[in-house]
Amino acid sequence: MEFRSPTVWLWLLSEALPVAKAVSFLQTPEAGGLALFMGTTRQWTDNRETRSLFYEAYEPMALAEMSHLSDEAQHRWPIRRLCLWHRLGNVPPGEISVLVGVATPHRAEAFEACRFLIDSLKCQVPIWKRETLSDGQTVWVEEGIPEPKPR
Amino acid sequence: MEFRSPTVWLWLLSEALPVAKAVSFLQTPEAGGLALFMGTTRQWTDNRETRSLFYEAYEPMALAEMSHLSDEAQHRWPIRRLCLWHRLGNVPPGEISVLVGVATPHRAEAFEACRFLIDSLKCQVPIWKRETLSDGQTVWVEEGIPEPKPR
Amino acid sequence: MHETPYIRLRVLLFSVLRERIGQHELEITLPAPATGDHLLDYLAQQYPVIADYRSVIRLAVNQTYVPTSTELHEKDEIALITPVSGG
Amino acid sequence: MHETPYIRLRVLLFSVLRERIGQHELEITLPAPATGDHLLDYLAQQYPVIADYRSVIRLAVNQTYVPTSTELHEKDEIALITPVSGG
Repeated sequence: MEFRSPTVWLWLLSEALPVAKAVSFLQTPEAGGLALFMGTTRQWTDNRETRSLFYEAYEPMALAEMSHLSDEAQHRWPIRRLCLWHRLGNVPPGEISVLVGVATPHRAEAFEACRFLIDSLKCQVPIWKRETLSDGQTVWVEEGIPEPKPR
Repeated sequence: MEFRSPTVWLWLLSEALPVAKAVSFLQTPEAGGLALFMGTTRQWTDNRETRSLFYEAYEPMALAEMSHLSDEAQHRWPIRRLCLWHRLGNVPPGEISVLVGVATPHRAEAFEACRFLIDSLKCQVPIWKRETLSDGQTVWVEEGIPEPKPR
Repeated sequence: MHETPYIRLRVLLFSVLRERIGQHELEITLPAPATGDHLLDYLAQQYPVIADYRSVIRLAVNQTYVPTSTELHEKDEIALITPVSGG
Repeated sequence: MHETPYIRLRVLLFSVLRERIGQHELEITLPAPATGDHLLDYLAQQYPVIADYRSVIRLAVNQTYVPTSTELHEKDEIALITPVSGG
């Protein structure tokens, strides 16, 4: 699913994120600073090896929440371009699952808006990840929060 | 001028920055967060129009200072990959003059290290920009700081 | 004619709830009027995994987060949102 | 034999200093021993633009920032760094 205007691009897609396209979209003579955050699948967490991550979304609501976050960011900062993309399905180690990009006149606001968007996305947008460990076991990340009950 | 190791890439170059190469370099299964900042030539500052920016460097020292900043960032944060690139010569509106990228295990440290690097670069690295205005006039940015004396 | 005393609700499941319950959608009939809390109480009795997650489930109606005190209607698109983990 | 009482220094200029002075390098002879402050005093007398920028010029010797009290030597690579504006 996708929403695209001349200044905002929200996207849920099931293949590798085309980062160069995001950068082209974000570049504009109206901006002086462009902050980009990408989340990638990390292979090792202490001694635990992740073979891959699988992302599932409640797609229409995820897009709607991404749109709310985009509106709120635009309300708070002078954003000239905004990208909020999330990959769904399997994401192997080293590959990008999420991309947040903003272009603003000055750099401080680009960092702040980018940080706000990724932090809020992680709290608000209905997307879940299932981790496949090196032994083939799968686990939904944050399953059992706040008090895990072994079953 | 360029310095490149398996984990650090410092570069002063006189052409468009190959952003996709930076992203490929920064992607690693050891990292979970990848923060990228790019500075672009902004066309308008209030009512003043910038036709282009020209960057001049004291190249060997600029590379040495970039290397110090890279060392300091690596000392302070668990950085897995680091890119610090600056374009020299003319940079037209909308194009990228500087690129700072870091990959770390978690996102907070990626943002912090990226912000540290661009803020420090702007204070420390001997690179200067000359602005060409819409009427063809040129001015060295921050010329006359702290007290401009008209000549 | 008088109002029907029951409403039928479609409830969407995702992530761990979908996997443990083995369905991505439930059809539930509740006495009317029914709120999100009534629905969650009922589901927690039927499905132990929903009881386990009850305290952290957020309710979405028509793709918007709502308080669990919200009254539900037959055509609403209801979803149970366990703690999200995108990014 | 006794030590020569003068040293010759090469001073690199950039940005506004290079442009206003019209040279990217100066050859300066100073009585030895000479510090960065001696060099800057001398240059500020010769070049009004250096006097203007004197308070904000940082000194680099062999591509490292140093205090202006640093003693200078003939083979040093000396540069005058006006406020930088990269990025």
